[in-house]
Amino acid sequence: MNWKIEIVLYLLLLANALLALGVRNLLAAAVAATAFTFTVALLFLSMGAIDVGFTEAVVGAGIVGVYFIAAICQTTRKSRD
Amino acid sequence: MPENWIAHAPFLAVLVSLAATPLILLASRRPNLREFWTLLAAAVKFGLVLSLLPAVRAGGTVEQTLLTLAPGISLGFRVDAFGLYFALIASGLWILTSFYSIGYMRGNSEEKQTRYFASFAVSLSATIGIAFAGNLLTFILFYELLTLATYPLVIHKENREAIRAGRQYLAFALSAGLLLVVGSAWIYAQTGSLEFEAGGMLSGGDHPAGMMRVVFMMFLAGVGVKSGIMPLHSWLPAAMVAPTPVSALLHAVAVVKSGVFGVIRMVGFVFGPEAMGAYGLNLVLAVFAGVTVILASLIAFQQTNLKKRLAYSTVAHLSYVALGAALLTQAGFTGAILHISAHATMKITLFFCAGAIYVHTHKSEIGELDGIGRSMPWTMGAFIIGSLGLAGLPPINGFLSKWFLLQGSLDAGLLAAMGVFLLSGLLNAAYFFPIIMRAFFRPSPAGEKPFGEASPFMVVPLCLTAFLSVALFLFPNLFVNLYDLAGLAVSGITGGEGTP
Amino acid sequence: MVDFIHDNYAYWAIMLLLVIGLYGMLMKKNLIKKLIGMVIFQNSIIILFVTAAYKWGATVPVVDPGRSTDEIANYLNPLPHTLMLTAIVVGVAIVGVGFAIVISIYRNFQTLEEPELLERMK
Amino acid sequence: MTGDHSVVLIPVIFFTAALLVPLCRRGSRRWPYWVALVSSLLGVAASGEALWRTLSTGEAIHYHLAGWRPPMGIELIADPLSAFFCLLITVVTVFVLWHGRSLVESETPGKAVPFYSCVMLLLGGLSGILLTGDLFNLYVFLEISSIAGYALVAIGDKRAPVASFRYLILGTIGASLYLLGVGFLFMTVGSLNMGDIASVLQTRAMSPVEISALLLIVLGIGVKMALFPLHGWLVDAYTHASSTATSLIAPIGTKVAAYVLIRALFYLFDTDLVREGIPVMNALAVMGAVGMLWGGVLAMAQTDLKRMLAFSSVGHVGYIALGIGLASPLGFIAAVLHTLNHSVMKAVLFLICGSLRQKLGDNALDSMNNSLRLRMPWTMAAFTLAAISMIGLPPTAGFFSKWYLVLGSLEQGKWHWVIVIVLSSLFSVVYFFRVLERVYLRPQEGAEEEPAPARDESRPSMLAPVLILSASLLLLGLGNVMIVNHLIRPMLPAGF
Repeated sequence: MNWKIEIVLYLLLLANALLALGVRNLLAAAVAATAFTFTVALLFLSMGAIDVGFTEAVVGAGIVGVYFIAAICQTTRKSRD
Repeated sequence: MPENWIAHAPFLAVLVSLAATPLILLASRRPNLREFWTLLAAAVKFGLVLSLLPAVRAGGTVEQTLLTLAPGISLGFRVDAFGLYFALIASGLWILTSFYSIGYMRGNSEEKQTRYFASFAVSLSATIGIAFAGNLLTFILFYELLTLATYPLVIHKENREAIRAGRQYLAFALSAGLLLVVGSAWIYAQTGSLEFEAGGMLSGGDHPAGMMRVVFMMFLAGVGVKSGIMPLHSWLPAAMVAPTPVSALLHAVAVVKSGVFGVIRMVGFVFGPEAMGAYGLNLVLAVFAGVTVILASLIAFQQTNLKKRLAYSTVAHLSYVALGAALLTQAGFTGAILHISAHATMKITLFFCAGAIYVHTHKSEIGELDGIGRSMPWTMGAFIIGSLGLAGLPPINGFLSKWFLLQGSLDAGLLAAMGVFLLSGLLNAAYFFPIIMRAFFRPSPAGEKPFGEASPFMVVPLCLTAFLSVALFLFPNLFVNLYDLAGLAVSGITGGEGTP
Repeated sequence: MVDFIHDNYAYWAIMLLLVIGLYGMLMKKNLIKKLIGMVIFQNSIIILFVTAAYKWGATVPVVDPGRSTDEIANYLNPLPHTLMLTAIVVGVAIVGVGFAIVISIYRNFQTLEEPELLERMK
Repeated sequence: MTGDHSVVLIPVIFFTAALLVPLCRRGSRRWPYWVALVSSLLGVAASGEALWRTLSTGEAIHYHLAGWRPPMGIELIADPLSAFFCLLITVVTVFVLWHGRSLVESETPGKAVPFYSCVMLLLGGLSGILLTGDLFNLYVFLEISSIAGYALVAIGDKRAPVASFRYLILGTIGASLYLLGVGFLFMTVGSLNMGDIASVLQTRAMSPVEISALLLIVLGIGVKMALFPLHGWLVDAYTHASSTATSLIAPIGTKVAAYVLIRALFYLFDTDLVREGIPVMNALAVMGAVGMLWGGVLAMAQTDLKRMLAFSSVGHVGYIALGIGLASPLGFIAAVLHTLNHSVMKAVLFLICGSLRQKLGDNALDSMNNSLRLRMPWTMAAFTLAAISMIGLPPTAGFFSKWYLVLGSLEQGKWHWVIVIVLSSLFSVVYFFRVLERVYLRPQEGAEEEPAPARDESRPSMLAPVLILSASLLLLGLGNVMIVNHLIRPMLPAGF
């Protein structure tokens, strides 16, 4: 509701996105990506889309996070870029 | 009901050899049955074409529409005098060529004979389709079918050379087909119709001049490939690697004649003499054709291989027809149309002779022919008749057509065309004379025994065609009224009185 | 100035996120990084929809006894929200397929880096 | 009774089958196959019935899901265009499944169950795209079919997952761009129902937001359709997927995207505005034309039959785009007719790829020589016919779509398109005759010593669909006027 909070959330989103794409350790990238989706969920809550926010938190952040971890466990943690 | 028969005859005539194709393929293990099918189809086809003669001679046309191909355009046949004229020549000579091929293929124990006879049958189907096509799209349809059907014939030997020739042939012919399609599409967009019209479907209308020229060039290239007009002729001598009856078929009956048939259809029925003259298109055609006549004759002069020499001679003679049509006069058209049949009978004779010599003695170079006339008098006698006719001497039908062509160039006031015809006649004599000299007046090579004539399957057809050439001079209306048909066709195109 | 930021900051941020996501999908060489880019890209589109449905001063689309239900401006449009629920699920499904494929690529070629992958495929 | 529901039945049949296939695995090894085949046959029947009904009444069939009326509820619409495409994809699927019965088992052993499940999911998604009247719903179906498509491609040779991953990335970008476009439209128009939006958009000028929505939708669908600069995913995906998967995806996947493009440009947005206001149509035509040439040139350079056909697909998608880009009735007819023709031609060609792969082990052009004409004469005859149709010689089907395209270009005086069509036809002559020359003429190495190869035709269940489809190319060609007059003309949007 407060646009100042929203701006903070957006900045957090940008930072998380850049971080997720930037770090070389894939596990760290996965954590950043999960943080990104979780921030998105918070943003939805702040915009009154409560149902979307919860779904995003559970499905987006939760399941995608699990996917990432599972995939990285099955493959490798290192990345060149 | 006889009327009903005639209404369906065009389609049946096209269909009969197509229908024979599976039978030929199925009988691949039994040569006698296979050749029986070929001959039967040839005879039935000739009969069907003949059955159309009375109606057309009376000045009418036989029309038949099968189905709609594209909106406003049907797959339709319309047999007019000109189409019937061509169909008669093609189907008549098919019978002879079939007999001859049987002798040739067996004598030479060629492989893949079944494929040969099958493609042959399809080619004839396509040729009759071209002759009877009532509109441009139907014409193109059979034109492309002919391209595909003759491809196996061109590559018959399947060696490197043959495959290269086949590639060249396909590249040229399919590109030409595409240009025809585009040109027809333009005409359709302009006039809303693709029906052939005696006198030209484009004449009378007001069309942009630049576009007319471009489209004319497309059509010229389109039919020019098959009729061997000069920059597009190179596949023709290359296709010489095909077996000889194929050369005979390519050069006298089907492919190249459909090309020049297309030229006359284009001049007389698509653009029309009036529009041709108005836009100066006839001069373009005349220049291309004239240059081809002279250059091809000169090149023929230099060839040492008999079949190659005949091939270049063919290129030259095809352009006679184109040049005759370009004159746009009554006599010019008459000469052009008559030259189709004249050249057909004469050139097929010559190729039959070359093939008979090759099968019998395996000689293909002109230098090897010393004294051969004494061993094979009938064959070489026919050869003399054919070559004299091509040079334009009486009493052979080549004289007749040339006479009209010369008269046509006088009427048109194109003395250059006249010069071309005369010069080419001299060149013809010059390149055929040495062959005859060798055959009859040089001694045979030392140690060679007289080997006698080739198999009657080959000698009889070639004598028949030579006889035909003479007979058609003496009695131009013999058998099938070719002369009258030509007159009817010309009067349709020029709108004047038919027989000059 | 404040007004301008106030009116548009969301769209600017979303555009930036879209570009970042696209960059990740197309330019990153690591396959998992590409998938992360995809997650960012999809989520920013979802944010766009939700932002578009957002109205200042409106409340969640649940009937509030204190507000009139006749006044449309009092409530958010719930339609984009429901749509985005579907979009999130679809997006996750795609990411799931992506991971399955990544794992099978790794089994076949033992690498997740695109240049090495192309090298080993020859 | 079924009359009212046949529209909704089509996707429902396929989604049910997608679930049934894994369930009935326990019954017998053959069950998944039969479930898939029977549901495709049911799909053919249902879409045929829908097509017949909408053509005979002249009205589109509207079905409101769960009874909610649009614009609130979601509606399914079967008009001649969508019903026709439905029939097309289901018929092609029947033939592909018929052909693939033994091939799927032999090429991807042990993966038959996921394979058939994915096929059914793909079909469900595609038929959903065709039938839905709601833009967002279309996105969902698009993604469903894409997921199935990615999975199908991934079930292939060793490199297939890589190709599939690239397909996934690009496909997701495409779908997301489409969703973005839909979002923009939703923001300004406030509806997602196609009819609703059309009634708004066609009465007033478009705002910049709506124009960017249009561009995003065209771009996004362009990726799915493999329009020229966006075709990067197609070639590898087609090459490395299993034979049956390719012969399924190639004929119908890009065509459904073409349908979305037609739907958007001719029905959703104001066609005149799209043609003249913003040069979207021209851009499409240019992309199509460049794609025709590009696909042709690269097809000539390939050494693998399947890859060559994939590039030729890029070229032929260009034909469809060019037809759409002409934005005239003739162009529309050409586009739809070519969709039909190309589906059948490509189905034949890729099915033959499958038959060859079973006999030769691969699709490399190098392994083909003239022993094939003796071993598989019928298959090769079908190949020749399909190749002739691809080149576009009359009276095969391929000629007529080109004919309408040429007429359409000439009608607008656009000679440059005619030149492009001619050139691309020449390219296809080159690349198809390269194959035909090998098959019919190139001698087998060391053929002198070996005896002539015996007849070794593929089994009847693989030969029959190939022969029927290729024979139908002649019928489609000769019957094109009937198709145009009775099927395609009723599809023309009202303004034409």
